[in-house]
Amino acid sequence: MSLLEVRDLDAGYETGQVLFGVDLDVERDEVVSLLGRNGAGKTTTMRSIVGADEPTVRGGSITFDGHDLLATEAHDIPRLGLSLVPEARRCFGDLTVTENIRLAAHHATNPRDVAAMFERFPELDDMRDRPARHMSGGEQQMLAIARSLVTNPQMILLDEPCEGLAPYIVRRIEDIIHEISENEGVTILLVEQNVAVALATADRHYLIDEGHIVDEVTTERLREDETLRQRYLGV
Amino acid sequence: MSRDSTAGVLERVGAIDLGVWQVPLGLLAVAVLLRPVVSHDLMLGYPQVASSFLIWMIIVASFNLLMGYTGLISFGHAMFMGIGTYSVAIALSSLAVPFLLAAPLGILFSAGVAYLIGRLIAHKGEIYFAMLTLAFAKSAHFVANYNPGGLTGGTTGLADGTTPAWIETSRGFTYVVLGGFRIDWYWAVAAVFVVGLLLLWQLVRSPFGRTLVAVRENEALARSMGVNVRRYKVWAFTFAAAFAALGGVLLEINNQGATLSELSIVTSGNIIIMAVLGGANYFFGPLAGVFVWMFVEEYLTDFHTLVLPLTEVPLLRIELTGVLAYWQFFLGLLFVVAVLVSPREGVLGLAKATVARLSARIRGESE
Amino acid sequence: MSDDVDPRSAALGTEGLSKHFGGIVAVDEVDLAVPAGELRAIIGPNGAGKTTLFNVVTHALAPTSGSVYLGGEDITDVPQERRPHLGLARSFQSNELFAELSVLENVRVIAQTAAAGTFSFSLLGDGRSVRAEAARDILARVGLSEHAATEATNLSHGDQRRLGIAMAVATEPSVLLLDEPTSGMGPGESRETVELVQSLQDDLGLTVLMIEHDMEIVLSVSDRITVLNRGSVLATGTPDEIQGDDDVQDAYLGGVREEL
Amino acid sequence: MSTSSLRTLGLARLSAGGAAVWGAIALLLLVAFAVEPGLFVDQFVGGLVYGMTLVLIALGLSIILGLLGIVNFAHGALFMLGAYFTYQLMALWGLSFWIALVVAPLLVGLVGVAMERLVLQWLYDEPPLAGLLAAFGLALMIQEATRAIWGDTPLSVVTPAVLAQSADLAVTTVARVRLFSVVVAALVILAVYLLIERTDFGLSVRAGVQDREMAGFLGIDMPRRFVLMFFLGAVIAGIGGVLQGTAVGMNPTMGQQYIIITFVVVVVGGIGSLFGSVVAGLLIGEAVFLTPLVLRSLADVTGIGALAVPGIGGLVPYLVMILVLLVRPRGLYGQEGFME
Repeated sequence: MSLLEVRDLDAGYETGQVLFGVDLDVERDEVVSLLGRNGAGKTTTMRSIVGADEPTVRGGSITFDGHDLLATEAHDIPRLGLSLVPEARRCFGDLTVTENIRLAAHHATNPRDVAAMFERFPELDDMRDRPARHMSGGEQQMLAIARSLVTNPQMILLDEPCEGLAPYIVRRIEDIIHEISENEGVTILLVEQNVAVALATADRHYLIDEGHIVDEVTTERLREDETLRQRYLGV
Repeated sequence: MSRDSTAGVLERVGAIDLGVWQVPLGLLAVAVLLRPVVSHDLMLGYPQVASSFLIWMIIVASFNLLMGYTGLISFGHAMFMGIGTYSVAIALSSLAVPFLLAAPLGILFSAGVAYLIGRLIAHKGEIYFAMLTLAFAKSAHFVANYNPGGLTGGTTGLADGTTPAWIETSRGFTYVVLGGFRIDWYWAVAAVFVVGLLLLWQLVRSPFGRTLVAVRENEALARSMGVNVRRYKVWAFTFAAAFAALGGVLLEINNQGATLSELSIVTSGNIIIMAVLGGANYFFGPLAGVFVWMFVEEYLTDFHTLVLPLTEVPLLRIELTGVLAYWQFFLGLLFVVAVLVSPREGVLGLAKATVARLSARIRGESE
Repeated sequence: MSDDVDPRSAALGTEGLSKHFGGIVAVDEVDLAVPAGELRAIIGPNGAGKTTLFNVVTHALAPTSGSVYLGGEDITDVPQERRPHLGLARSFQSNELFAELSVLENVRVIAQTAAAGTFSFSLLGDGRSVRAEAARDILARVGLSEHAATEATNLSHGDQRRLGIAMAVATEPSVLLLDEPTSGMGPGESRETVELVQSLQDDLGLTVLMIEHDMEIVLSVSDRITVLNRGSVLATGTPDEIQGDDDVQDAYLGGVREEL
Repeated sequence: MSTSSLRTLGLARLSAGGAAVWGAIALLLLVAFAVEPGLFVDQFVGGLVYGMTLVLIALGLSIILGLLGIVNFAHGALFMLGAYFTYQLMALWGLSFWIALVVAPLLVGLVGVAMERLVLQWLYDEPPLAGLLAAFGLALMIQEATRAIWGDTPLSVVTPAVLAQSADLAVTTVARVRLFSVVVAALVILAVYLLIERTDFGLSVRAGVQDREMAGFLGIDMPRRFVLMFFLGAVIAGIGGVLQGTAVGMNPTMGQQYIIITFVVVVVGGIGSLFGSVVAGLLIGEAVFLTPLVLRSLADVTGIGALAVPGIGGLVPYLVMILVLLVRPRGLYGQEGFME
C-alpha cells in the first residue's frame, strides 16, 4: 500500500467545487510533484490532505500510512508523521527562530533535537533569537522546512517552496529536498508551478488542471514533451 | 437566509407586493394600530405608553442607518438623542426660546456635533470607532452632570418649566392644545413618526443611501471604484444624529423634561440591543425590536402571579414578581439566541422566514 | 527592449515607481508607458509584484517613490477614490463584490458614482432606478443580463469574475487594469472572457493592462507584453520579441531551457 | 504580548514633544505632592489599586481578543461574579477570606468556560460584530441574574483581621487590604507574563494569536487552548473581583462600569499587546485618582478656582483615549493591521 493515497477526491469552497475526483499515490521514499497552473487545484489538494477547515471535502478518501485522514482531526495529523510546509511559509513572525522550531518539536510525538536543526541549517544558526518577521524570504523558507523536519516526519508536503525566491536560494532548496529524501528517508509531495524545480527534484509528476489529474508522467517524459508542458503548465 | 432571498420567498408564495407603497403604508399601519393594540386588555391594557413606543422607534431606526445600512457601530448613539432632549429642555427652562424654534435648533446642533465628531473618527476601524463614540458620549454625560452655569440641572436633570404652554396633561394623558383644538399627544407623535421615518426611508432608498450599503458591503471595493467612503460615513453619522435628536426632542415633551439617563451609555447599549433584536437587515427591524423590548418591559414587570390551572381554581400559585422584575435577563437570552442564529436578522428576520416557510408548506411546495 | 513612448504623454505611464514593505522591495523602479488603445499584458512569476504594481498605480497602496501619469497628467498624489473619475479603473484578482446586493445593484451603484462624483448628496429619487439603464447595458455587454436580480454572492465563480469586469467598466474608464480576469476559469470560459475584454476595448476605445498567467492567451491577444521579475521590469516587447528573449525564458519560464 | 512589543518599550522613541509633555506632567505631580503630601500618597495608592484591578480585567480581555478576535463584553460580568461569589462564600457560608480567594476565581473560571462552550465558540468564524453582540447579551443576562440572586443594594464583606489594620507610610496611613490587593495583582501579572513568555503552553498560545490555522497544522489543539485561555482569563478577572469585593464592596452594575473602562485600557494600550494593557491600566488608574488632586493643587497655587472641576476623574480615561487615539491611531503598543 502507498504511504499516501488520495482516491476520487471531490472538494471545494462555498463558491464552488474545485477538485473533481483527484487520485494520487505517493510511495514511501518517493519524491512526487503535483504540477499545475494558478488556480488548478494544487493548494486545495494540499489543504484537503492536512484537514484544513476550508476547503470542504465532499467525497472520496485520503489515507496516510493506513490512517483515514478524513476521520482525523487536523491537529492530530502531524502526529501521524505527515507534516506541511505551507504556501507562503507562514512562519510565526513574532516568534524567534528557536521558538518557531521549538514549538513544532514540542507538539511532535518523537521530535528531533532542536539544536541539531541548527547544524542541519547553518544559515539559521546566526539568527536563533531573531523574530521570523525580520528574515528574508529564503531564510523564512529554511525555517519553515526546519520547523517541519524537527517533527521527524515520515512525509513532508511542500507547497510552492521556491515561490518568489532568488535562483541561488532555489538551488539550495532543491539540494535540501535531495538531502532529506535521500539521506533521511523522508517522503515528499511537492507542489510547484516552477517546472524546473520539479524536474530537478521529483521522480514522478502529476499534472493537475481545473481540478482534474490530467496526467501522470515521469521526469523524462515531462522534460521531453513540450506540448504537454504547454498545454497544462503554460510553458 | 438573506434579505433578498427572504423577499424572494415571500414573492413566490404570493405575499402582497405593495411595491413602493410598502414602507409608507407599513409606517401608517404602525402609527394607527400601535395604540389600540398595546392598550388591548390582552396586551398591556393601558394606552399611555404608546407614544413612547413610537418615539423610541424613531431613535432606534436612526441608529440602524448607521449599523444596518452603513455598517458603523456607535456605542454613543444616546448622546445625539440626549442632545435633542437637553437642547429643548434648556431652551424652554432657561432661555425662554419657544419649542418650535428650539426643536429644529436642537436637531441641527446634534447634527453639527455629529458632523464634527464624524470628521474626526469616521475613518477609524470598527472597534476604535465604537470606543471613540463611547468616549464622546461619556464626555457629554459628564458635561450634563457637571451642570455648567446651572443649565443642565446636574444629576436631577431638568423638569421645571420644560413643558410648553400648549401641552396639557390630565389623568395620565397628554394633549396638544392649539387654539380651540385639543389633540391627543399620541397623534402628534404619530404624525412626526410617519413623516420622520418616511424621510429616513427616502434617505436609505436614495442614491446616497444605496451607496452607504455598498460601503457597508465592501469598503475597499467602494473606494477603488471612486466612492469617497469617509465622507459618506461622516454624513451617515450626521443624518443618524439628526434623526436621533428628532426622537430626543419628542422625548422631552413626552417625559416632561430631561434626565441624565438620556445621555447614558446604558441607553446607548439598549439602543444597540433593540436594533439587533429586531433585525438590523430590515428597515422595520428596529421598530420590531423596540416593540419587543418595551412590550416585554411593560408586560412582564406588570405580571405578578401565575395561577394554575385557572384563577378560579388556584391549585398552584407561582409568585412571579420576583422573577419577572428581571425581564432583561430573558431579553438578554432572546438576544443571544438571535445573534447565534444570525447576527443581522433579528426577530423580524426569523418571523419573515418562518412565515415564508409555513406558507410554502401550506401551498404544498416541497423545500 | 523597453517602452519607446514618453510615460508623461502615454495613456498610462510610470516613472521610477517603487513600493517597499519594510525591507522587502515589492515594486522596484518600474517605468511603464502604455500608449492609448494598447492591450498590454503584464506577466511574471508568482510574487513578481504584478498585483502590487496595480495597487500602487491605483493608489490602493501609496508608492514609496516614483510617479504615475494618466493621459499626460501627473496623478501621483491624487487620492484613490478620485482616480476612477479621471478614467483609471481596475478589477481584482479575488472576487471583490458588494456581496448582498443584486448583480444589477453592484453595477448601478458604481455607474451612479461615476456620474455623480466621489461624493454626492443625491437624497431624492429611488436609488434603485438611477442609472439602472446604464447598468443594464453593461450587464448585457458582459452577458450577465439574466442574473441581474441574483444576489452577487450567489453567482458562479466565472460570473463573479465577469461582474468584476462589469463594475470596472461602469466607472467609464479610459484605462482599465484587469488582474487575472480568467483565473479559475476553464479554457473555454477563459477564451470567452478574453474575447469579452477585446470587444470592450474595441467598442469603448480602452487602453487595457492585463495581468494574466495563461501564456497562450497572453501571446495571442496582447499588443505588447511587460515581464516583471522580483519587482522590476525584465523586458517589454511584442509577443514575438518576448518569446525570443533568453532572460525571460530564464526567469519566468523557470529555466526549462537550461534543463533541456 | 511578544518580546518585540517589550522591546518597543523605552524612551528612545520619545520625541521632543513627548518629553515636554512628560516633563510637564512630572512637574504637576510634584506640585500636587508638595501641596498635600498625605493626600497625594493616599490617592497614589488608590490609583495603583484601581489600575491593578483594571489590568486584571484587561489581561483576560486582551488575551481573548488576541486569540479569538472576540470582544468579550461579558468579561466585566465575570469580574463582578468574583466579588459576589466572595460574598456568597464569606458572608453567607461563613468561609474564610483565604478560601474565597482561591475558590471564587475558580468558580468564575467555570462560568467563563460555560460561556465559551455554550455561546462564543460558535461565533469564532463570524465577523467580530457577532461575538461582541453575543457577549453583550451574556453580560446583560449575568447582570440581571446577579440582581435576582443577591439583590440591587450594594454589598460588602468583613475584611479579614490581618488585612483590616492600616499600614503607616510616614505621610499617611493606608489600609493593608489595599496594599495586599496591589501585591496579589502584581503577582498575577507576573505569573501571566511568565506563562505566556516562558512556557511551551504560552509559546503555543502566542503562535495561535498570530496564525491559528498554521498552529493547528503543527499539531497544536487550538480549540482546547481557547477553552483554557478563556478559563484563565475568567479566573484572573475573578481574582480582581475578589480583591475589589473585599476592599471596596460590590453592586450589580460594577461589571458594566469596569468593562467599559477596561476597553478603554485595552484600546489605549494597543489592541493585541498585553504589555500595553498593563501600562495603560496603571496609567489610567493613576490618572483617574491623581488628576483631580493635581487640578485642585493647581487651583490652590494659582488661585484660579475654576481649575478644580469636581468629578473630572471619571472623565479622564475617555479624554486620555481620545487624545491617544488621535495621536497614535493604534494605541500605545498596538500592532499594525490588528482589528482595523
